[in-house]
Amino acid sequence: MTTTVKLSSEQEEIRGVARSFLESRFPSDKVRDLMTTDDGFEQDAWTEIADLGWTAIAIPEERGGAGYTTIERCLLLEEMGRVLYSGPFLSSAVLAADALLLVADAELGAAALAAVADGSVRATLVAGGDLLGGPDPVGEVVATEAEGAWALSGDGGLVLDGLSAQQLIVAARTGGAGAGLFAVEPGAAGVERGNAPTIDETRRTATVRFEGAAATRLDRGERTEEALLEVLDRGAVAIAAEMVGGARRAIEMTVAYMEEREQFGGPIGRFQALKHRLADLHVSVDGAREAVYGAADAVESGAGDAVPMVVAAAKSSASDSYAHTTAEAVQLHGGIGFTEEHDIGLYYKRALVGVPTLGTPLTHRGRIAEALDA
Amino acid sequence: MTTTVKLSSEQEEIRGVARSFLESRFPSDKVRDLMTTDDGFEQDAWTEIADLGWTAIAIPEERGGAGYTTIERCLLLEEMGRVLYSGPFLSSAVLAADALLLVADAELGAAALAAVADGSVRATLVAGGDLLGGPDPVGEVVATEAEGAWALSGDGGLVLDGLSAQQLIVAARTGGAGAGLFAVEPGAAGVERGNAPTIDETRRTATVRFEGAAATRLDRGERTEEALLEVLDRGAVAIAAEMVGGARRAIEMTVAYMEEREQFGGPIGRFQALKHRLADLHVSVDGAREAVYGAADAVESGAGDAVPMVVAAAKSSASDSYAHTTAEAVQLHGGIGFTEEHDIGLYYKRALVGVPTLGTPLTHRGRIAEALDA
Amino acid sequence: MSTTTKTLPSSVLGPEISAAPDDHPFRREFRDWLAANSPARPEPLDQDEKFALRRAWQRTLFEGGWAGPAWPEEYGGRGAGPLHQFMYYEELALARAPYIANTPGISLLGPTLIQVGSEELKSRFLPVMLSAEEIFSQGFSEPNAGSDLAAIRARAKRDGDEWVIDGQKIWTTWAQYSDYCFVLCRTDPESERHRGLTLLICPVDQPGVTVRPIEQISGDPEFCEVFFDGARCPAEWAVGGVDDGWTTAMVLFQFERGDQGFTDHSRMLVRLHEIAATLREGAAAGSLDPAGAQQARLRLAGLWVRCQQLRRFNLRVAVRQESGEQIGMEGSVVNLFWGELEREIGELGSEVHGAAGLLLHTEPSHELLAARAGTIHSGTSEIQRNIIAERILGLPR
Amino acid sequence: MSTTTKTLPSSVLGPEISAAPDDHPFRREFRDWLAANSPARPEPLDQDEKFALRRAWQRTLFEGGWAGPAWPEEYGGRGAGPLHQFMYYEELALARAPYIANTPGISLLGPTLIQVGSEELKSRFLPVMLSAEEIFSQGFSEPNAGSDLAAIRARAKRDGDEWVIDGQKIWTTWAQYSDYCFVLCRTDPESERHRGLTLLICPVDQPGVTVRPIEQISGDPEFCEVFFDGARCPAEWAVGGVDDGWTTAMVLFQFERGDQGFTDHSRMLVRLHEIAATLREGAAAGSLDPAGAQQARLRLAGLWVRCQQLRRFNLRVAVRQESGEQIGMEGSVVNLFWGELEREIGELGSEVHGAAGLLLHTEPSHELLAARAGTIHSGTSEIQRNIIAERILGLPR
Repeated sequence: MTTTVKLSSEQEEIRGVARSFLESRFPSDKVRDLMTTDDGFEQDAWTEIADLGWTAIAIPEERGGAGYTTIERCLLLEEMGRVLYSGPFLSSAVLAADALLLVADAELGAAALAAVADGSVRATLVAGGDLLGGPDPVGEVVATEAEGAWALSGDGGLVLDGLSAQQLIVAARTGGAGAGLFAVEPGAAGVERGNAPTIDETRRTATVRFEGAAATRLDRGERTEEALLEVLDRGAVAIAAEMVGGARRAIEMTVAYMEEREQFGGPIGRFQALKHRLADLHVSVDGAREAVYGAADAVESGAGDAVPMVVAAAKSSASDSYAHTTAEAVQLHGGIGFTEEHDIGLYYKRALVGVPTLGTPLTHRGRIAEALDA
Repeated sequence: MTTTVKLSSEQEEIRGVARSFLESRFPSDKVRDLMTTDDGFEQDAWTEIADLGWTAIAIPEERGGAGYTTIERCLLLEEMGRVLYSGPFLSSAVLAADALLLVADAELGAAALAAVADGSVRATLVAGGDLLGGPDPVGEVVATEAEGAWALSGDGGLVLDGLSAQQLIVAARTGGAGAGLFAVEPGAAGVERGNAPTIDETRRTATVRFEGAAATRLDRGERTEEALLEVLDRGAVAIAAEMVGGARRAIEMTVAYMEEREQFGGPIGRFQALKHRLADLHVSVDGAREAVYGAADAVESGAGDAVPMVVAAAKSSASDSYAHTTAEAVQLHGGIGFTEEHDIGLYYKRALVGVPTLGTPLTHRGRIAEALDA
Repeated sequence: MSTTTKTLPSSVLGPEISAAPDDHPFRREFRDWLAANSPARPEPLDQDEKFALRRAWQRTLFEGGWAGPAWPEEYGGRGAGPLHQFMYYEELALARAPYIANTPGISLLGPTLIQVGSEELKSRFLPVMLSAEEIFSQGFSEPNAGSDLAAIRARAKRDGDEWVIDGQKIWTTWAQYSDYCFVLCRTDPESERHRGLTLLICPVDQPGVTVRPIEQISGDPEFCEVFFDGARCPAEWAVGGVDDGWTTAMVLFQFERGDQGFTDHSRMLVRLHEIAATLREGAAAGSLDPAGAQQARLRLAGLWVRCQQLRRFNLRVAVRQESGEQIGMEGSVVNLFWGELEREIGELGSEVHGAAGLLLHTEPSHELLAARAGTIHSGTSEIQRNIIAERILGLPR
Repeated sequence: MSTTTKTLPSSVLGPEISAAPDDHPFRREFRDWLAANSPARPEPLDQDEKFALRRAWQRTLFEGGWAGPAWPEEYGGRGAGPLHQFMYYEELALARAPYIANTPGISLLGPTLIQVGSEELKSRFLPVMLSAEEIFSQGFSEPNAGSDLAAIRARAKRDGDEWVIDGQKIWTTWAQYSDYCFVLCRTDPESERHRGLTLLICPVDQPGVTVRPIEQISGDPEFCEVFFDGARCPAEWAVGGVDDGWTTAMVLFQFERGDQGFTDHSRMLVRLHEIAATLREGAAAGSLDPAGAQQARLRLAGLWVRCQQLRRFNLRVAVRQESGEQIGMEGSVVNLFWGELEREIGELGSEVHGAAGLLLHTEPSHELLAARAGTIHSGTSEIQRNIIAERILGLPR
């Protein structure tokens, strides 16, 4: 009987370790410090994360990883979402790692995967246009081959950690409907990167464009696009887990505020209209969390055709729930809620940018609708 | 300064007369009696309504009417909505009357208009498919001419008061994109009518089909479809006014219930969560009411291109507001709310059937979207 | 609505769940039995006919050994744990089987009797309950004790070896078909609120009991008022302790989100499957305009997502119960979630038929209206929100 | 966002209103003046620049005789009644003119002074207020007196011919640019709640006043904390009666939904017009997928409907005030409606840009975040709902 509706004791332990590590390394003032730095992350913390094995957590042992699954990785991301963890975990240890694992040829991608798995290289995935959420999973980059060498051109869109990444893993069209996966050195000629921060200053984004940039092909052209879709699906579940963690924390913060803030002679938490709204938020986040782990379960048990549907369920419900929960949380915090000084606004902005990342709720519901229509 | 944001004293008087007449003639037990009758209306009350001049209220004096406007007619409908008035006012005095006034040629339609205006004939309009709400304002009926005589064939859809009407006013395609307006005797050969009640048993509906039914053409083929759209627009505003009246009454009933019903040692109206929901309902209905009279103002002042947009605003917001208000009212009445014995459920069902009548909110918002996109 | 009556593939319910896999022997056995035995047709709209069908169907289940699988084997069940029940209800839904007649008995009173009832009560009532020979209804709510159940006023006093019951119950589902009503009464006249209550089993067919069906907005007289006017039952027909009925009621309530709860998501997902078919047909026939059809498809997708969430909630309850955990307040989350979802499915299920979805005495309009009860009975949505806010989130009262 | 800066046709606002027709001489005169004088360009995002633009624009209005049209002519206004104000703000929006700098002065303190102020205060402050020579801010809310305004603790005591003010105010809009802050203080130290308060005009540029701008989630330091630590103002700078400040505040609050309220629907409708243009461009360029664009168009239509409702609410206020009626609690309806609508327009305005709508320090993301204040300041939505439920609907407290 394996299902995440009840975590195993090992999973509970992973979660516990993650929570105490993240709460000690990423308190609010640290997160705010990182918001003001160029790269938005701290190398020391990244090294510790790698040392904890998190960067390899969902990579099978036979591929040099820690041999856990995407379920345990979701637990980490949920905890990261709670503290607004700032760093390249999603871009490198989720998206780039999964691309190297699932899309790249085992041999061609081995070195890059190893470097991403041990955290020595921070990579990011360029695919699917802005924030990996466009209609075409490959995006607008085109690869051309000449004399055995590949070169990339085109707009990679808004890319997570696009400026600080040490390695770009890029999906590109290889003539017609074909697709390929490529490694590009970020400093190479023909790679243009521009800082493009969003309102979520706890996560970095940059524009990435290619103009004939030299690229190393990592796949062998077999089921590349199909595998890329799997990568984006796993990424969607991962960020959905992070969103659920943030949403739960936003509820806790709001409950605490409502217990402490007094108006009209007592805590505002006694007002039933506000209580009922909190109850609805709780149900919504609880449901989103089940959708996330339901998707992770389905991914891990190889549930076939149903996987993209439950992934879409996870990302759409986590997006809706996080955005709504944090908007309500800001409102319920009153004036203090829309000051930059209070952390709740950071969660709100994290939610807003998370919504289109790896596909909007509408896009995902559209996919489900299509599947149900078949 | 003429605007319905503040009713004139004459309008207030019309409303007052309407309220006292309707409250005395259509108390809840009368409405329930009528639900069990074949025709769903009472001839005596209809005669009184005609004697009050209501059946001619929006017909200009030069066409033999009372010379008020659709604004005053909306006031009547709003009051009718409050009491769940059961009878052919909407079908005959609004839809058929407007069709005869606006689509029919003044001469060709004069006799029929006079009969509808003095209430001696109860007519109904067959157009636009089911409940006059389909995508094509003309509907599926086709008219063919042979030796100077017209005959109609095709499905007229679900028709308001289709069984009891003494005269059918039918829109039909006259070959290709042409449209015409026709009078058909309901008892004529080739007219099939079938009782088809909806869950709103306070308003009657029937299916109407034609199989070569003899018809008298009423229009001269000039701007027929354009004029028909105006008729449907006015009908949409009219039913929207009725919906607003019903919604307001539903709020009043709910407030009264919440003041009277005791749980946990006091009236449930003291619970803030319920109060806030009532406040939102009040705002929604207040807004819908302004949309309705805004549309009526625009119709009467000939506001041109903006008219269809504000009509769509009126019908979509009244539909949404009435359906939501009555659903909430049922919920807030608790167990008693979903018994057939309590009147609130009748309002809910009236709302549900009103929503698609003369166009769903989605259809209407689609029209606005198209206009804004231009 | 699609009228095919074949058993549906399990993919209609979503991904395979490894804790309750498609090829689980229990699922397979029941699926095979259902294929051979299920009437697999839509329930009739007429309530009398519907009840008769359910009664017959329960009888069929009973004869096959499939009625009340959660009951211990010694009482005619299969001792099926929560996960088996979860699978049981999923298979019933996929087979589009009817409901059973005796739900208040099988799901509520039966398990309560098994847990706290005397041997006499168990042997007297459990067998006839399981076979649908005798039907049970639940008499808890009163006109002034709805959400506030502790305000109960119906009273019973001892008269020799009998209880004499006076008072009024309301919202008693299908009391008109029942042989017995289990009634929560105040047996200590001096008591207040939660104290001094007793749960009694009272025969319905006696002069002191009057059942008045109340017609619902859906047209069904599904709920009843039950008037007790010197009604009598044997002294020993008290379930659990005398004057300790609140405790007994709490035992009973824990079953309310028990096995019946496991069925909601699968019935709903089967319904969505039917709605999708209607949508396809309507769009193909042109009876739904393209924009409307697209909106409906997106709403359908949103409802499918929520049904998947409900499925996980139910699985969570099953798995946790399986390992001996109490569910407690979490039940309010599921209850609230379910009630609102049921309503919205009813709305979409009517809308995809266009105006025809509102015709009187048809399946879609009936479901639209009947679904409004879900946010009221078994605890209003408002009460659930209070519980979640105060007892789960810890906000002040 | 469309960057054209031409004056828009009145059809952007909806149908012509016969009570305030398009060719009304007042509209025509102002429209012509605006065409010749309005800077008609988007306000800069940088707040200092924005304030400077607004100040300059107010000066331009003042010189043209168009600042504070609602004020009586003797104080430099035009004695424009509510319907003229309604038209005035509609024309400003169509011309895409900036806001003015001195809104708290022109809209709140000015009218209050005119109604209850001494001749000395009127002649001292009204002219400089109108010309934007001196800027005013409103010091009412305190950290523990937000929704519960009567909990005010800031106190002022008489010291010779001066008041000495101690305490803290918060959410004071643009106090950093202001020369004077009008402060509600407790002047009777024994008093509680609504009694014993006085409204004082206090100079900001003095050692006893410290202004701390608070950065908002939008990045703007729009609201400030203002600390009073022995701050002084002349004894005669009390507005209205001493210890009768609650009455004065109520006079001031009636202007809060006054002329400024007439402007929101037209600004919003202009914004929807821009959003529609962005949508068209995005759909044409393929940066929005067709399904997303269609959803956005339907949402836009829904928002347009609500803007039309708001326009009617504002017209209703204007027409009723024109005939001498008090508005009272109806203001809560408008306020609640407006705040939620503003927020949803901000959301759609960002979404139609796709991911680009979330880039830092851009117009769409700024409006998205700034709009969150609308449901909190000038009375939270929750307070408005309380008022509507209790005072309009009459539900028990």
